[in-house]
Amino acid sequence: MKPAVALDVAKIRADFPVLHRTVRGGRPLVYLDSGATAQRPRQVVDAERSFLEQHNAAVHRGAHQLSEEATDAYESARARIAAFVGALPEQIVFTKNATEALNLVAYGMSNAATAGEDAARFVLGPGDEVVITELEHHSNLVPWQELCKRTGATLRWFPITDDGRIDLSQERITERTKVVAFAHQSNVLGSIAPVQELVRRAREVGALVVLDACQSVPHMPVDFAALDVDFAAFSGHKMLGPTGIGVLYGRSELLAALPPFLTGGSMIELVRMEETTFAPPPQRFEAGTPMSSQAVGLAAAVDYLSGIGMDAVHAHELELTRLALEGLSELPGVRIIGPSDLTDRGGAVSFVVDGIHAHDVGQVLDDRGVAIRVGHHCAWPLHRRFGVAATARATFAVYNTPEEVTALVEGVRAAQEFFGVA
Amino acid sequence: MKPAVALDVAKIRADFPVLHRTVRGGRPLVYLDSGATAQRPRQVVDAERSFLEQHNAAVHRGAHQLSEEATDAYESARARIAAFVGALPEQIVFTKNATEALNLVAYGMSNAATAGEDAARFVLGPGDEVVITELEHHSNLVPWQELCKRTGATLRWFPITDDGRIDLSQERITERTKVVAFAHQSNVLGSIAPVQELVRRAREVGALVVLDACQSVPHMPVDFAALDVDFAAFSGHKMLGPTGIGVLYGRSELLAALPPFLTGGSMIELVRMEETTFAPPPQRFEAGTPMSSQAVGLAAAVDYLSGIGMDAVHAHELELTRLALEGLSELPGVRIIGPSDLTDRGGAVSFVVDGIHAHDVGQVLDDRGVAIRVGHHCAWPLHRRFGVAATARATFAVYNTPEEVTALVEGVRAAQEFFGVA
Amino acid sequence: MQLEQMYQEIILDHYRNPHGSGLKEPYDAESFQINPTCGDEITLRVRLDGETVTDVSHETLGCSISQASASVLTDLVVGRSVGEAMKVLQAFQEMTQSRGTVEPDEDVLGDGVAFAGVAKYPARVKCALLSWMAFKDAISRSQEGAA
Amino acid sequence: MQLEQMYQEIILDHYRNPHGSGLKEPYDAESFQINPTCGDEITLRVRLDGETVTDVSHETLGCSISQASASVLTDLVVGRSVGEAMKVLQAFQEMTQSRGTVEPDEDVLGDGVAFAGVAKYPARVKCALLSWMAFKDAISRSQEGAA
Ligand SMILES: Cc1ncc(COP(=O)(O)O)c(C=O)c1O
Ligand SMILES: Cc1ncc(COP(=O)(O)O)c(C=O)c1O
Repeated sequence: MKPAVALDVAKIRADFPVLHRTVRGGRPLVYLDSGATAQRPRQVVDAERSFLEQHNAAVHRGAHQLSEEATDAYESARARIAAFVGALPEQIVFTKNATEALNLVAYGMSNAATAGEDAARFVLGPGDEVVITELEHHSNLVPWQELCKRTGATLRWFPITDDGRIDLSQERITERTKVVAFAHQSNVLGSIAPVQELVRRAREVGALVVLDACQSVPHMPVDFAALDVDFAAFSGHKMLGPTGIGVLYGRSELLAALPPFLTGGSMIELVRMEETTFAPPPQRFEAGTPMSSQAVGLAAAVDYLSGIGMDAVHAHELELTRLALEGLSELPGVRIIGPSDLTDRGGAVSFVVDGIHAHDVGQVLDDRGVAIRVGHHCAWPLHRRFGVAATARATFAVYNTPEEVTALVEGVRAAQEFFGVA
Repeated sequence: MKPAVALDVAKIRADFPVLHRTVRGGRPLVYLDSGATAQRPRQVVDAERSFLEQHNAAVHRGAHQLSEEATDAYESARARIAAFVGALPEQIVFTKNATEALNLVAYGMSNAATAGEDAARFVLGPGDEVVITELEHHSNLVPWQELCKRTGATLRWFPITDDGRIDLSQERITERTKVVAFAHQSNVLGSIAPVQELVRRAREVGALVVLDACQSVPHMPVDFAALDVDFAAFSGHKMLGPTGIGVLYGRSELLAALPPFLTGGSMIELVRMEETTFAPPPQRFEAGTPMSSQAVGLAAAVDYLSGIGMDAVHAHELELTRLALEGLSELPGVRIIGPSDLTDRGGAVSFVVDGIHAHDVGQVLDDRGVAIRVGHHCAWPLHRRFGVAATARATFAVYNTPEEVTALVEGVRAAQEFFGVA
Repeated sequence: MQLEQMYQEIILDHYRNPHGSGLKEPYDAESFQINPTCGDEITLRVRLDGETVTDVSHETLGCSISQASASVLTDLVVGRSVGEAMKVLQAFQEMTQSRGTVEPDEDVLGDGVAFAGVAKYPARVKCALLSWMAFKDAISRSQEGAA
Repeated sequence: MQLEQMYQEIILDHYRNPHGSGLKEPYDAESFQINPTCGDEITLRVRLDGETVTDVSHETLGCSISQASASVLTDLVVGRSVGEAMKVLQAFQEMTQSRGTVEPDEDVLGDGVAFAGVAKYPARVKCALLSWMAFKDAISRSQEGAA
């Protein structure tokens, strides 16, 4: 699969100052850790800066001109980000990261216990089940464990097949299931979940579907309305945007009924010492002073990605993935953890090297300027499932080149030589 | 009270690009809304930018050079911010804003119910009481209402005297009190709370003290260890730092025992599908990818303020407060809500103008380039206490000048003329 | 000074002598609305005779814009059919939310056209709409009651 | 290539032929430690005779640095008194956490000096310390047991 329109990567790279630095005594940086956090183009940093230099003020709280302008910038950011994922502006809640977004849903559900009639559909208790998968990132796992602890519900999970897919042959979704939560794309395996099938099964039993879209929204066209999920979460920093901002998407009628999570300023309707009522969404879920400049930055990132086109982004990253899978598979003693072909797959390539711990592989690569991630990548149970304590992982973004993939493969070979296993 | 060393405000203003813009058709901006959100000096924006252009990577998650550098920058920021408020680095938890920090404590306490022995001291139930005051910002009010709703505890509050002080003659702290939470400085009245006395009473009955330091840390020297509070919260954006970052301070042994709030990546010790154990503080409370560049920006803000000296900052702002109180009191029909002298007071000056709604006062000022805040300033019960729906509020920062206070007073007079009440 | 754009004489007149001010008995439906950002409040009552709005009364705790708007509303809807009143409401809402892009129709809006200037101040649009939202809510309550 | 700074021959030798590897019976105390960032694990056992560390054995699931470190630890503490072993531990910890500012003392640290290069890679310091933390924990458990 070749990109339909090849990207002008050199031109793109010129927008990312950090990619031009050197590391470890003069080696050009080869950044293959965008799955952890992506780099930011100057357009994003400039957008934040110009917001700060011209319009910074409290949003939704002031009547002076600066505050009007800041509010406009913030709400325009929301609208652009919403459009990017097939949502309406009022379906987009800003959080600090995807982790908060997922916690928001989990806590909203346990708060339903004391929130009256309207929230009854969210109440969980003993006998109810939450279904996830064994490949989840800790951020889409621990919040559900804790929700179960708070409510007495039971956590269940789909196992993972040897080639890194959710094992749908093991049915886990039953009449008891109230929530089905899973990653759109695994941050370790790169495999893309069968969303349609899982949504279908969840709908059959009336369970809510929560999609962890952290690794899909940055890398391919995603339309939450078309996917027909109930909630979805993603993070700004993985998609060329700022840290400190994440997004929760929710279907309108669900957000309207979900009880608040964080409470305080800006999310209220009427406050008395005795009792408080709450604003409609999305404000209900945005307590306190919001991340205004970060929203502006994220909108600039969305504009940047849209300017390239998410189809082109995806095609480019898939081509790099193909090269990496090919190059690494040719090295004896290297084993890919995850699908070895490009079917339903994105650009995270995790692997183990026989006889060398991932940390040591990473160190040799780092010494050559190649930055990858090593460890369990916040998916510890998944690593246990594959019988490994740690993997090395390369992840790609729009600014990576085929030459960088070559540097990765050569670095792994060098590690094998250094440790005498090749 | 004159500043010991007069600040070079012109030099300071040169660091704030936004202060040089004009509004409403060419009028110089007079920004008197720093209590809502402060402006940012270029040192802060530059610090974030240079972090992004040189060191951006996932913190605490990678073994490559960039990630090491990013981790160092993040932890060095924590250490500098800790030193600024008399704390140890491990007593500082980064949140998205002060509102999240206060919610963290409130949710940590309700999570104690299912967290075992170590957390027993945080468990609340029917018969227990949480004591706040009637002047609290919604962010230090609604989280406690909700905590009481979740646990069955009762919320009680100190009333406020006519001159805007916490009425200590009305005892509210009893053997039933488990938490005492109050604002160090009121964001409406400017009055500074009798921390020592409230801490003393809380200690007598073994209650935890939570200090909302949003309006004190940005404006005067604050040392949490010396104040002997258990928890404290403040926000970056009110102290010349970025939005999207706040701080929770906690006494070490309390943070060590408090159950987690947000859960997910980076806050774990050991994760299995069946059960998860958690990292020690501060990591336990920092789930997901943190606000790395914002921490760096906030540390730069702290350096900037320390460079001026918090005593000098406070003296400067008090002098502006004096001028504002004096100027406004001279206008017939203008009533200050809050202490009319400088004793135990900071720079928030709220007022009502007979015969003109605060919105209309604000509009006339805005038309003249003077940005103040109008409304209930997220302290609705306090406004009810004073029998007003809304007040106009001017707040000061280190970049404000006496001439700007004059513009405020003249603007109020102009509003009286415009609406024919003078 | 651009202030006069917002505070047109008509608005100031209505503000000083608001029509419909002071809650009246009897009434068919009542609505209480607040503006959570500033704490402004209105209680508004409607009296209907079949499809005709025969009276509106209100108590408004708010700024000049919200008070004047409630007064203008009273003038515009009393004596009209509910359907006509809703058309006026729609035109008023469109104008104030247009950021100044919609040219107001004086035939429909009467004194309401004076609020065109408010459209340029987004933070004040809610003030201008507060009474209209109360009216809308009261009408739908009266219809629930009737149904 | 700076790699050799970290992976000195001594380290690679210990990694290839780790001393004390494989859990032994009997033992007086055991500690299980993990490195939450990478998932590395160690189980370490100590055997004491009064104040003397008579044996150490461990099972390490980890990188070359953590494995070599466990091996060096075995050499350095076996045969010493607990007090002496704790001094070595302290010196090792100081060196690895110093970012290269502390000059290691070969008389105290023996083969441990080879880990001086690790000090420059903060993300790997935890690897070098994992077995030492396990040792410290096992000793304090053995003392609890004795008390
Ligand atoms: C006294 C006080 N407490 C709490 C807050 C909440 O801070 P934030 O909105 O940054 O969370 C504010 C400011 O809005 C405040 O002034
Ligand atoms: C699949 C997946 N889910 C959730 C997260 C958590 O995102 P964040 O750390 O930005 O909250 C990540 C990234 O760390 C991820 O890759």
